[in-house]
Amino acid sequence: MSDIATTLGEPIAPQPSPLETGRRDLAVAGQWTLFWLKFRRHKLAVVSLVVVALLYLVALFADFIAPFDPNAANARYTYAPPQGIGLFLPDGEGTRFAPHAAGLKMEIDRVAMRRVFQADPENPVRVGFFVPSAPYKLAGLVPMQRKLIGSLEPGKPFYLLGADRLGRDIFSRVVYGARISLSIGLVGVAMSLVLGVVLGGISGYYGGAIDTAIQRVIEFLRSVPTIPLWMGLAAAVPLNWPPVRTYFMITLIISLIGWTSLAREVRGRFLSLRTEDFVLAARLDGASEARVILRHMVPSFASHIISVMTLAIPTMILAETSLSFLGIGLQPPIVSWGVLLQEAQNIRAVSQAPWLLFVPGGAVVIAVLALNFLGDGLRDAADPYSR
Amino acid sequence: MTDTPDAAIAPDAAAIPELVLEVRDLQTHFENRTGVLKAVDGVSFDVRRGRTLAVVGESGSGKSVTARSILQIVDRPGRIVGGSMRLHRQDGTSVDLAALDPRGREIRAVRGREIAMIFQEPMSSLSPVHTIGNQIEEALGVHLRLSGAEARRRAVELLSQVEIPNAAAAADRYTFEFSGGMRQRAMIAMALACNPSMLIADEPTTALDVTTQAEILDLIAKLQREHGMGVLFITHDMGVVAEIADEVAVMHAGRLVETGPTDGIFHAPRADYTRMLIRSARKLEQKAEIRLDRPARTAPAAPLIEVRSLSMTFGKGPTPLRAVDDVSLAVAPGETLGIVGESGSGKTTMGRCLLRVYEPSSGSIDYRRADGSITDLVTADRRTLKDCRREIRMIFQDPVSSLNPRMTVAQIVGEPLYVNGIAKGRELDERVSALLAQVGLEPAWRERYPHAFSGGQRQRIVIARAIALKPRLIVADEATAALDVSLRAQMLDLLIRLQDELDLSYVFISHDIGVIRYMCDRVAVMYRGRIVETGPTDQVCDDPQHGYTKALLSAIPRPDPRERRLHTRFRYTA
Amino acid sequence: MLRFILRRVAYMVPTLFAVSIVAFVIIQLPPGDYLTTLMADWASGGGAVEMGTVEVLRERYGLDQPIWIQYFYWISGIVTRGDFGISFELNRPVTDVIWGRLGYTFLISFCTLLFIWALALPIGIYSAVRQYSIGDYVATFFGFLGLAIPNFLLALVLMYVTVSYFGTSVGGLFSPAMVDAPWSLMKFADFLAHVWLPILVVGTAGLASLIRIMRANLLDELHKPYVTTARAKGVSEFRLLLKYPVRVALNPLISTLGWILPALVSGEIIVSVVLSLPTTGPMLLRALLAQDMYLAGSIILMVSVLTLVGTLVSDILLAIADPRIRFQ
Amino acid sequence: ADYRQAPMLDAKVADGSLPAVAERLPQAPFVETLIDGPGRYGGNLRTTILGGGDQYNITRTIANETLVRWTPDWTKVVPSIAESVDASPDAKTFTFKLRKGMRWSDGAPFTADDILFWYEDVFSNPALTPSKNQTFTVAGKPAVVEKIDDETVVFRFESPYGLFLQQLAYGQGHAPIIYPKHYLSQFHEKYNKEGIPALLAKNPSVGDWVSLFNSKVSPNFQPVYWQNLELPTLNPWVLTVPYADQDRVVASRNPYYWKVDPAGNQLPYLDGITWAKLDDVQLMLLRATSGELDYAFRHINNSTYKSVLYDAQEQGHYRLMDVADLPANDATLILNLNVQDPVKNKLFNTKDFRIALSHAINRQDIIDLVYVGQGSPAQVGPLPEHELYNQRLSDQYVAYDPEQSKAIFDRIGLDQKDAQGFRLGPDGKRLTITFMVADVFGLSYPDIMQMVQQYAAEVGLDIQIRTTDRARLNSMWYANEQDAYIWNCVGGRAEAYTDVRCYMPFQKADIFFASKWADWYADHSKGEEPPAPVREQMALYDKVNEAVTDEARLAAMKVFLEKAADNFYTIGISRPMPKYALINRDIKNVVEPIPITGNLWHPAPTLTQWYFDRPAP
Ligand SMILES: Nc1ncnc2c1ncn2[C@@H]1O[C@H](COP(=O)(O)OP(=O)(O)OP(=O)(O)O)[C@@H](O)[C@H]1O
Ligand SMILES: Nc1ncnc2c1ncn2[C@@H]1O[C@H](COP(=O)(O)OP(=O)(O)OP(=O)(O)O)[C@@H](O)[C@H]1O
Ligand SMILES: [Mg+2]
Ligand SMILES: [Mg+2]
Ligand code: NI
Repeated sequence: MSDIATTLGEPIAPQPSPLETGRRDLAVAGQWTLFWLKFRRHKLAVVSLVVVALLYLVALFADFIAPFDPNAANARYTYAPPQGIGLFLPDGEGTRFAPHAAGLKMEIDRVAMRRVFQADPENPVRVGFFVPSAPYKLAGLVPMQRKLIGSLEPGKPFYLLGADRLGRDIFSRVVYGARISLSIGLVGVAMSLVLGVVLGGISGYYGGAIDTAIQRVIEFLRSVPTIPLWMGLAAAVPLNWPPVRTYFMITLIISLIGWTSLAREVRGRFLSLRTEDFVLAARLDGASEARVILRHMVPSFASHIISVMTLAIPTMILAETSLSFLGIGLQPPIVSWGVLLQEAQNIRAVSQAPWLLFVPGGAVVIAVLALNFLGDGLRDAADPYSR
Repeated sequence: MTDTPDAAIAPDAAAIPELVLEVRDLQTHFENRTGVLKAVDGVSFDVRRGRTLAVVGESGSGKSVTARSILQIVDRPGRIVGGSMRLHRQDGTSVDLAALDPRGREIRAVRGREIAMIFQEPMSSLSPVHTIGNQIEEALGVHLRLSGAEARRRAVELLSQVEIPNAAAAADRYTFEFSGGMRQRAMIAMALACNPSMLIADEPTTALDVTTQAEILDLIAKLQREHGMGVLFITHDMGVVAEIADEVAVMHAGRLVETGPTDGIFHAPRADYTRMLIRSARKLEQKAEIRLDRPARTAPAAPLIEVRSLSMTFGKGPTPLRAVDDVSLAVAPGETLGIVGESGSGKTTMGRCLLRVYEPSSGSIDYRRADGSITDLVTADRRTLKDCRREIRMIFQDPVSSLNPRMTVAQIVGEPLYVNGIAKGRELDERVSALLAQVGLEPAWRERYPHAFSGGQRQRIVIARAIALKPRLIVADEATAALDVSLRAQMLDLLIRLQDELDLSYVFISHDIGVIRYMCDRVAVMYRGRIVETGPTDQVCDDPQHGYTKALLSAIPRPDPRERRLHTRFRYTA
Repeated sequence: MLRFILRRVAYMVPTLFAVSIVAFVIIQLPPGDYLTTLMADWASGGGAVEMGTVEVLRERYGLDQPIWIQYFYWISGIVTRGDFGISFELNRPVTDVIWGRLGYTFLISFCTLLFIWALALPIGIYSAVRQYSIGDYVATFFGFLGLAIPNFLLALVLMYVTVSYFGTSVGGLFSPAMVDAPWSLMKFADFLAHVWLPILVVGTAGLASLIRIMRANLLDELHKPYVTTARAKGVSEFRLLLKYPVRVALNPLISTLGWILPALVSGEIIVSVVLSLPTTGPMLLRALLAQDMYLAGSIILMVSVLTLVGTLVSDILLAIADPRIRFQ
Repeated sequence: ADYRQAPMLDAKVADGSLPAVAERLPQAPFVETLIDGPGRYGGNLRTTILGGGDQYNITRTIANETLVRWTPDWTKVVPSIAESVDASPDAKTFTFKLRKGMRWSDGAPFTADDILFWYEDVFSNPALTPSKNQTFTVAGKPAVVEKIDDETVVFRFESPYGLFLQQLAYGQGHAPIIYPKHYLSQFHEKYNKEGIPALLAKNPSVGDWVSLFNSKVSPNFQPVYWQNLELPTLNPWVLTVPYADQDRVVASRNPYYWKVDPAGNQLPYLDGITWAKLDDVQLMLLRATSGELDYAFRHINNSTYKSVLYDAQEQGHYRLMDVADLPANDATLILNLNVQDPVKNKLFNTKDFRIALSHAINRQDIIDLVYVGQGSPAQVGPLPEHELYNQRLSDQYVAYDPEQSKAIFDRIGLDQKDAQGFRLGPDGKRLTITFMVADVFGLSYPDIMQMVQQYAAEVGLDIQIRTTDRARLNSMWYANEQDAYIWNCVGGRAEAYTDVRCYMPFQKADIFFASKWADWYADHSKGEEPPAPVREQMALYDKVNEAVTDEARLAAMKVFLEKAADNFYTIGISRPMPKYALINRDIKNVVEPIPITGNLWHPAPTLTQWYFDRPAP
């Protein structure tokens, strides 16, 4: 407690803190270590981090993971139910390890206009891992000729999670859908975030006329019902744009409307932070306005921003379903979870093919929950005051 | 009100007054995943009827936790893990508070009814959205089952008892409409609502200036006499202890290091820590030793900064508040100018005007740059102002709020160096380490966040930031108010030494005349925005001219129980 | 207070003008106009489209004029005569057709609001008080489930279940037998039997965010010193909770009250279509699709006005609830 | 004769507010031929329309009264409102004899004056009728109508118009008989110049008498027509709840309806009709499955929903019946031969390009997927069971032959490809055709287009899909902005004579593969002159119109279709399969399958004889 070098002769003893023996690791830890130590304590957040990472890996390596092209239709297996996967097969005297999907028998019922499927236990479909496939480029770069999982008996049905009305593999579609839903959606959220923080920040920091103006704009944007806005703006997007760009544009449009609530909250925080001594101190240190705002003020409500963002992501994914409902969403052949959910939006799917609904629905729920709990964990970890 | 003072508690009674609370081996721990914090570690003491037990000790030593433990209102994850706290009632029964369920009916019956508490932070301890009256009536409703009208009458009565003017109207007002002192008094009224047999007062006067503090202390003493309450009084101000305590308990690091009658503690301390405490308290009674050693100043140099007829008003409309009113003063290079005055007299505002944090409404601030040129800060343009602000630095009144909780100490201290482009990368890191070492902080701790430091350490971080740019003048606003005496003395010494080393001038704002006497060459007394008296420190302290200065000096409690004098103080009415 | 209200009302005027302009512009953005719709209608009847007739009609409806002139006619009609123009498709003045629907819209939005609050507040409080407990996680889970399922899908599934397992008539706000009946207890019961579905569907979407906001706000307040002060007075935990932290935590919620309305109205549009409710939703959607512009513009304008009024009311409520704001 | 009426009218007749049934009927009422036999009065038919914009579903249900009509099996044109009709041998003059004593639904007499009111004051009034309906014009010249006596009117044309009676028998022939003079003349400037200002004052939303008049009645059964409860009609049911803001539309029996069954029972049998106005198809389905609909056809007849409806037949107490909604082709790729882009214009007009695209498509696969194997690969052409069937027209280029397709593309100069393997146009840029797709007719066009997109990609052709709604598609094709779109094509049976829009540029509605040529055909001063083969075909169609006898008409039409096969304008995918409708199990006297087409409305032609075969409650 006494070997501190000072330039001033007799040193002042650092404050004794014998009480704090237990929490020394936290107290002296560097900021990233501290962050990680705290984050790790939030079990659910760690699990969520893994889930989110997995989801992104799936999206990145969709070509490798999905057994089929998401748009490959197959007339024989429209509305085929999920076959699931089994690991062991009876074999002569006992059972042996043989991953397989339950067999399916198909008949056409022409009166009711549908295909009728029956489980066919006699005829399981052998499944293999790292099976050869048509050549493709992984993530658009690495040439590959193998897929993670696939049927070893081509020609037999292989629909892990069922097929849709065109006999397309739902599993593959959900895997590919993750790409759009987990990327462009987030871009929109990020856009709202930037706009919200910047405009809310300006409004709260400078106050006065510019504040009044921004407040009016926000009030105005909030008071226009969103659907006509979407429809009007979406209709103004040129027709000859490729689908992804069109959709990206629409996402931007949604986020142009979505920033307002964040901006209002940010403004409130700024109003109260602006008079805080530490902000004043930063100004007296000679920091520029931008630095004062971004480096000193914004981090103070990082936790709030995180929670707003985690709530915004499902809204974004779902806004896309609403857009599809209105006919202004993604155009085929692009798939996203929103498109899948929209396609499940009919009585036929609800009553006779519920997997069309549960599979993409489950994906959205898992992503939303994981992102939320991850957000919770990040928020707690980012807060130096939390226990 | 109903009970008359008991003969048994008269000060001259030979018999030891009956016990109210008997605390034995209290242990309160904060558990978290990384370990256990033993905030209170085996504390034992007694509180008697009509007597005051003062608890002193450094910041963070467990005083507040002890107090909260008694009512079982320690915040999670705090938990009472051992010991007993026996409450003796006048009907002869007694109950061990430690054994009660913290959410149960029994402990609730004790809280507010038998043991009441005044909290440390009066500003935030009252609900922002309920009227003061409502909050006082609540206790009456809960414990005495008074009807609405009756409770209200009693609440008004209590408010007038604590000398809140126009109590009936005040009861309908909200917390934020009350000044700090009024809030403190409202808290006291609330605590006294049900005539408790014991009062816990946790630093009830830290936020107040000496004159107001004196009044509050008077009030508590009066009520204690009238109701025969036992009082547990937590403070770090040895003067107050000397003034009011019958017994003193000294805490250090979660333990009691010494307990005994007040006189004994002050004049025959046994524990090392107590001795140091008393020594520091005494030391702050006089001029700093370091300053005594300084060579006498030669002919007065041209002033570094000269303020003329500075005024500053808050608010517009018909009754703007003139927070600074026609103030003129000057500071010579290497000199320390003290500003004293009661709370709200405009000291902080004046200090901030010097850096033009607030825009003065009139007057001039002539600042002599290092090259000898003179700049009027009131009219300076942005660039000049920015340059001047590198030379004039500020130490904020409240170290906690002036440190960004989300930046590490290295970032905070390095900020002025970084944004002014003086250093970055490795060099910045080295400079920061050197600065921390200079103010006596372990450079290895620079990656920690401010919350991981004690109050005194935080104060030093603020100082490190202030000296980072090698300033010529530091405006130090109550730089030591939040510290306990021993720390305070160390801190002042540090500032004085820095002054010698860097040839600094200080504008030293404080409401504590002791600190001023210790630290300053000259002193200006502020009262309601005006400077009422200026002069060399010794002259002002020993021979005050203005009535207000006299009142101020007389209200300062001396850290010696043999010199109690509060009841003899002057009152100044303008 | 009065001044505050007056100032806010004065601010509303330019906002409303902006809304009216934007409403008018966005409904014109999609190519074509009402006559395009008319032609599509003709075509779907197997009839020939007489372009001459279309041109004459376009002139008659003033659709051949530049957009600002159309806007000027519309807005000056509103301002000077309270005339919102006519609905081309319904062939009636807009004012005749929207009031009833606005009524139902706000009835449903209001009920939904009550539903959300009635559920979100207790759950949010529980989640905050028992932070990180099983119950907290369960509440979070179901809240987000509601958030993650598209409204119309939920509506569809619920309708399907209701029809398949309970056999009751779904869609609309009344069963066919009750539509014409005058208001009576029976009709009210019938109304309740229908209205729960939209309320539930629209409500679940808003539930999660309100739970999270309540939880976060309350967590901020729960450990404030004034709570401890109250506890030290001997107030019971439950009463304490409601009187102090919940009360303060509610304020931010109150201030967003007015904002929930347009969200509900927007969220309600698609649900109303799926459930065929007599609200503004389907009418607005149809008007937008048909480019029945005065109708669409007027509905948007009305909803905006009510939103602005709602915001004003919530600001006033907030001022009443929070003395710090009242006295500013 | 001895006539009987529905019991619901007895009370009114008894209290004198309604004349006796014999007085309400014309002297010679139309005697309906019953399908099963005499029915029973009573009952209310519950059906549905989809939100706003579906007023044609009302029209198709109850408004099908014309001077002459098609027999329910769609084979012959017979008199209807007219008691008899005479065509002159040169196909220029048509004389209609009306039924004496026939009345509007409010009891006022219906006479030649009403038709003349239409002709003189509506049809010939440029303000009310800026452009003339094609049914009543030939070679750009409108008909001249004359009144002979109260029961006789004559329509005269300048050129031969052999198809006039056929045209008139379709729903679109309603114009002459929807204008009750006694009611509408009050809104007409010519008849009530003084009274109109007062009427306008009462109704501020209309500015002049034309708007006023148009707000009371509308040709083509625009929404206005179904909103005016006062308007007298000749329909079997009259509105009691208008098509407006309410969530349903209700019609109730017309006591003056002029048809009887062979036993002398005044038709219709059904007391009333209720259309639930539902905003969403899924809700329609649910209502159907829960037994809340007695009849439904449009919107729910998507092949996807059939199995849902099939499963719920018992629960919903309905059955699914076949509907002969048999156009020439169910899904047709329509390239815009007048597309503005010069590169595409040249290519689209190359017949080989169209042939190559046609060979690229695996029609059977599409049929298997989307239509569960029902239907057969075919181009646009009259159906095999019809007299106009032309095998070459129907079957040319339907083979799935990607290799041949590629070869043709290569041959016509599309042999350059880009990195992704897509063919470059002559301008060196990737050739991208944007197909507009609307989700209409329950035919899963988006799904079909997605498959077409893949087939095209396989032969190196880049097709982009844009889903849109019908109205936007409309606005595009009227402005000639589309590259291409997918639609169905009429002309599978009798309407091939009158409605040749899939066989020749013939601007009528919703088939636009060459709108500028069609404009030219209608009026040589407009549009763009088509190339010679197209002009020759147009001349052939004029010949069809000149024919007066059925035989001559058939012969001329066959020649015309041969030429259509040569020109090969559009690319058909599938010959239609019968659609289905949902009908209450108790309803009798239903033609099965009901023939339906865009012009031949349903179930109106036989709805008056439908009845519920169940004991009265
Ligand atoms: N809620 C809590 N969670 C964790 N640790 C706590 C909590 N409250 C207090 N402590 C710790 O308990 C110790 C004693 O704190 P306490 O508030 O009793 O100090 P004090 O003596 O009152 O100091 P001061 O004079 O500054 O008020 C400190 O180290 C503090 O950090
Ligand atoms: N931002 C502000 N707006 C309005 N009034 C203010 C503001 N800041 C301070 N005041 C008022 O100005 C007066 C002087 O305040 P100042 O903070 O300078 O007092 P002080 O002498 O520093 O007191 P203390 O010893 O309590 O710190 C007080 O009456 C205070 O209420
Ligand atoms: Mg304390
Ligand atoms: Mg101050
Ligand atoms: Ni120590």
